[in-house]
Amino acid sequence: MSVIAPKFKLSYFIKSLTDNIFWIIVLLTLIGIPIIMIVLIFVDLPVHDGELVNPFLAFTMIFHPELAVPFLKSIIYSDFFKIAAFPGFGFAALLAAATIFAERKLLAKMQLRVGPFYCGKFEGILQLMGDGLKLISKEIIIPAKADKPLFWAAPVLFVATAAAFVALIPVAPGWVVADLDLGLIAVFAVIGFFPIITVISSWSANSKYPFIGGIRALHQMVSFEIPLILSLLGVTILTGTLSLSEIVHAQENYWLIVFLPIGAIVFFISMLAELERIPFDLPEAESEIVAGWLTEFSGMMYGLVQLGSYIKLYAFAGLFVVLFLGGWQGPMVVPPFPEEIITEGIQAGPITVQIAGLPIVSQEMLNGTLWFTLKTVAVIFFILIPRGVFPRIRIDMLLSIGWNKLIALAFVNMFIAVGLIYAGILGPGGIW
Amino acid sequence: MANYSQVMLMFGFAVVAMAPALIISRMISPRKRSNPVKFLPMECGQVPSGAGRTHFMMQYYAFILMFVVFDVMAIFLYAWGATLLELEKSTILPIIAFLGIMFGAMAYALNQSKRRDIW
Amino acid sequence: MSDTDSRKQEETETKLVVEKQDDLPKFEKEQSNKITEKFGSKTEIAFVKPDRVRVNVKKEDILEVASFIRDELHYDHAESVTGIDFPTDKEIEVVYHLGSYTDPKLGRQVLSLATRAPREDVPNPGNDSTRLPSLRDIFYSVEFHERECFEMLGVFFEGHPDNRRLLLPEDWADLPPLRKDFKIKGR
Amino acid sequence: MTAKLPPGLQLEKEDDKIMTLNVGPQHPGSGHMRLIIKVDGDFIVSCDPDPGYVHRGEEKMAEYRNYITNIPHLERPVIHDSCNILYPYVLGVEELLGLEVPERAKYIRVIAAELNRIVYTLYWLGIYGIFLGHSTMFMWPMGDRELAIDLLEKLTGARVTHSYFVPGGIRNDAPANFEDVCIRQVNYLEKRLRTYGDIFYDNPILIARTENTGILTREDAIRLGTTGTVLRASGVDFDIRTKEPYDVYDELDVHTNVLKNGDSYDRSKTPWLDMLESCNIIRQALEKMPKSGSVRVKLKPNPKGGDDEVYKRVESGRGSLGTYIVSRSKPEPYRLKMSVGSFRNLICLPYLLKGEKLGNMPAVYWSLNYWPVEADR
Repeated sequence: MSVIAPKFKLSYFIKSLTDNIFWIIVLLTLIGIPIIMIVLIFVDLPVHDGELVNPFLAFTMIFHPELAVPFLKSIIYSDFFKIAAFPGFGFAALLAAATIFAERKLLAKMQLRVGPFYCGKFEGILQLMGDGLKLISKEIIIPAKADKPLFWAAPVLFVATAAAFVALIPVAPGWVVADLDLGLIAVFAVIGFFPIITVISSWSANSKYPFIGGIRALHQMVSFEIPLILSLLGVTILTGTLSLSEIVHAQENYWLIVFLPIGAIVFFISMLAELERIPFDLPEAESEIVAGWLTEFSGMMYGLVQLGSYIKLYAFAGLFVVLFLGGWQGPMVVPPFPEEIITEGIQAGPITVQIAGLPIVSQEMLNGTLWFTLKTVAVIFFILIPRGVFPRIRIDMLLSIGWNKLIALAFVNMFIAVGLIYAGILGPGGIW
Repeated sequence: MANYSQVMLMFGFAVVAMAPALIISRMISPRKRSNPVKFLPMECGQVPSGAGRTHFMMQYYAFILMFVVFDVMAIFLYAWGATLLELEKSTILPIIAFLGIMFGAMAYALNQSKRRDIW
Repeated sequence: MSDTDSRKQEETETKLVVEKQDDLPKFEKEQSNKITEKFGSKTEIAFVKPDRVRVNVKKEDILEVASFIRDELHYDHAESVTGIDFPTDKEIEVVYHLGSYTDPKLGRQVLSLATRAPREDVPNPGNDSTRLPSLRDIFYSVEFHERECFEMLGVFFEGHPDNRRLLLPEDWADLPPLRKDFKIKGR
Repeated sequence: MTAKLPPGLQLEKEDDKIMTLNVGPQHPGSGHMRLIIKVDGDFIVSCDPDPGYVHRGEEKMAEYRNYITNIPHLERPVIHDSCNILYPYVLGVEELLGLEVPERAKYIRVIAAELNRIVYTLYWLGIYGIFLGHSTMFMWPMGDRELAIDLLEKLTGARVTHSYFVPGGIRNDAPANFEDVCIRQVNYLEKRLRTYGDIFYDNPILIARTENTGILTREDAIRLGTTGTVLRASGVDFDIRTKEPYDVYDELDVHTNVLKNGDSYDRSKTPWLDMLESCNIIRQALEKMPKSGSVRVKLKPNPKGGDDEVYKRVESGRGSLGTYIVSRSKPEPYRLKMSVGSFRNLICLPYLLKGEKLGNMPAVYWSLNYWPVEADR
């Protein structure tokens, strides 16, 4: 008889266990298998050995290692996998979650405290999961006078726009969700959606503090978009292209930050402002306007906005890496795939299996991903640090920085780029 | 063109992936409609007075108007910048003239934006 | 406090007026002498102690005396405004503690300027005879103190521009709480 | 007071351009009070402070308790500064009862009061940091406060609500190794305090944000009767510890920090300088303190004052703190009035905020060294 469960009886416990197992089996059979069927039927199924893989074939393949590898490969190279997992949403969400945890620990170390500590055995590593559980089980309160559809939609749209931004970032050669000719312009187009979502959510909340926060966010994003756009003009001039993948290819020998340090600084500052991070967190300035445009969000809606903003942070850091730090370029550190596995096979106990189609992903891809992730993490680190060092700035200071100083610097950067081209240092005849 | 649709697919995927979070939250979270005060907008513990969204003029509205002009200008510069390598060197001159005009306009607008009473 | 007790105290308090001239601190004595020279019998020096002087005045004369204190004696701000309820006298006393920042000689000094307003048994703050002229035009710093005094004791300050509640809730409908007939529950 | 509004701001006409914001009481930037702020766009056109959410009627309660039992509840308005808020009361009661305090007790009182000033000011500084969005400046003072709190715990036995000063001395003597521990902790604390200058007071964004905002001129500071750090930041050299020394402050070398601009930056810097000065005073007091001796005179049970009144004031973390006791030959005070620094400084808030930007509101408001609970009493 414990305090926690005073009516505990072993027989009831075993009964409940068996009950649960029964229901799990029933539900899996009735719901799970049809879902698997539907997925297998509607998802683009690969053609294997001149034969379309139907669901039944796919089932057999999953449990057949020699057939499973090509099948796996076809899944990994499918669009859906790109969107949902690797260069797309899953990867971004994973990095975003890691960023949240790293930020809390990093700030704690800067501020002479321990940070998350109790949840999880090691350094509170499960804190994020705990927070997620808390947020999802909290009540969502929507103000009575709010425009409900818009208010519900705003957090989802925020995450979705951030995800659309992620879609444009190339992680490794060929590994990008949408490899556009006008990638840079598309980036600006996607960034332009964020103020709209902010204003929508703040307008629909029908409350004073979100309203002021939304207007502040509008001013801030609008005034920092011009320096952001202009600071990247130098990159376009030097590389002569707007495609992000080609910009990375152009940086094979020299990273662009070598030639355009001013542009990189301007872009970094504008990035901080677009991300609403301290010192530019005016739209959420909690001591002035409670929580700005997030005031009325509660429970999971707030959680989604946070997730979205950290995905956005990853996307911006990735963009910085792609544009200025050479993207996936870096010395080859990943060892080549051992040939003998393909030629001789794997010795697993009594069985030797020769698997065709290995390696699943190429060496360049692994290497590129490794370097891209390392550089992105470094940039994220630099984005996180100002939060422990700077106070918040005021909106008129922000506007005057954006319009007077950063735009001027962006033009300086542009003329540096033009000068480099015209002097013949870079470009067709230069060291490029 | 398929590439552009992938951006939209990604957008749609995020919507489809994140909406369940809200739905599950709605399902498992408590919902008590006990108190009408609970659903009032945030007013720091007071009963709200006045409309939540009003005619509210930030004094920095001039910057937003400038944005409308300069955003277009910036994109125009991209059209020039992306093809700079193929253009004659003398094409920089009209661009500089263009920038000069824009800078003059911008300086005037910035100067005017310091006047708070124009709005 | 019983009636006889407090009446006796009132008598003793008015008799506090200076008797032993020699022991008194010199500087403070000069200050009080200046006031008595100027106003004579209108004012009454209740006591002169080291660094502390207390002047009692009638409520009709308080503006005049206060301006004199500000202009001639260079006291420039009010440290506190205290209302004291004397139910047995049917009076409420208001004491202004004045200090000075500008005159270095007055750094130690606190001058108490006291006056009394009539008290009504059934108070109706703001509308009854419990009124005093406000010193806000003379000592700007009394603004919030007088507001507090108004809500806590029901003394209406005439000429105060902002006679609203400050600390008490807007719907307070009981007696002014610092009056003696407002009892704490259980005491 | 002519707080000039920028041209184009509408003050008289209450049209729909003016939005009324209730800042507080449930607002991360207000404390336990309410500011009714009217904004026209980004500018504040009027501000009406509305304290009283934590009014507990200390003055009324004091009329029902005798001079000794008043001690624990009178320190409640500012528990972080509980020694200083009791100080004038204890001094006043001593004068009423005619008590002579032993020399050692006086020194220990000064040490406790200065430590308490540090504890309070660090708390204030942490809040000022987080109001400006500087989260490191919130965490550091909160952590370093523990040093001073530990010292006070060693001295008084309680971490926050000490009830340490009693009429006639202090409640108990300092423990044997107190002096060594104290000097070590205070030296370390001073070293830490100096690092705040690097991260906070020299921070360019902080300077740009707080300089020339909410300027309180010297004349206005005097006219409005402000006190403490607000007054000294406006260039008035007034500190009760030097002007009207109580206990043993006249034997110590107390330096008054006076800054001249009177803007938010100076108002936020003065408490920090005061903390450094407090470390200095503690070291001096530890040196001059008699090493042994009694710390308390015996009181009669239920002591009565005569028909008298006293007004005593001390310099607390928030400025002059006066206690006015009217005694009528009873064991209880007939009337007790606390004139607290927060309440006196509150009066400048409407003038300072008028015409300021909304973003400056927390910076100006908290630079007044305002403690809502103390102002309400």
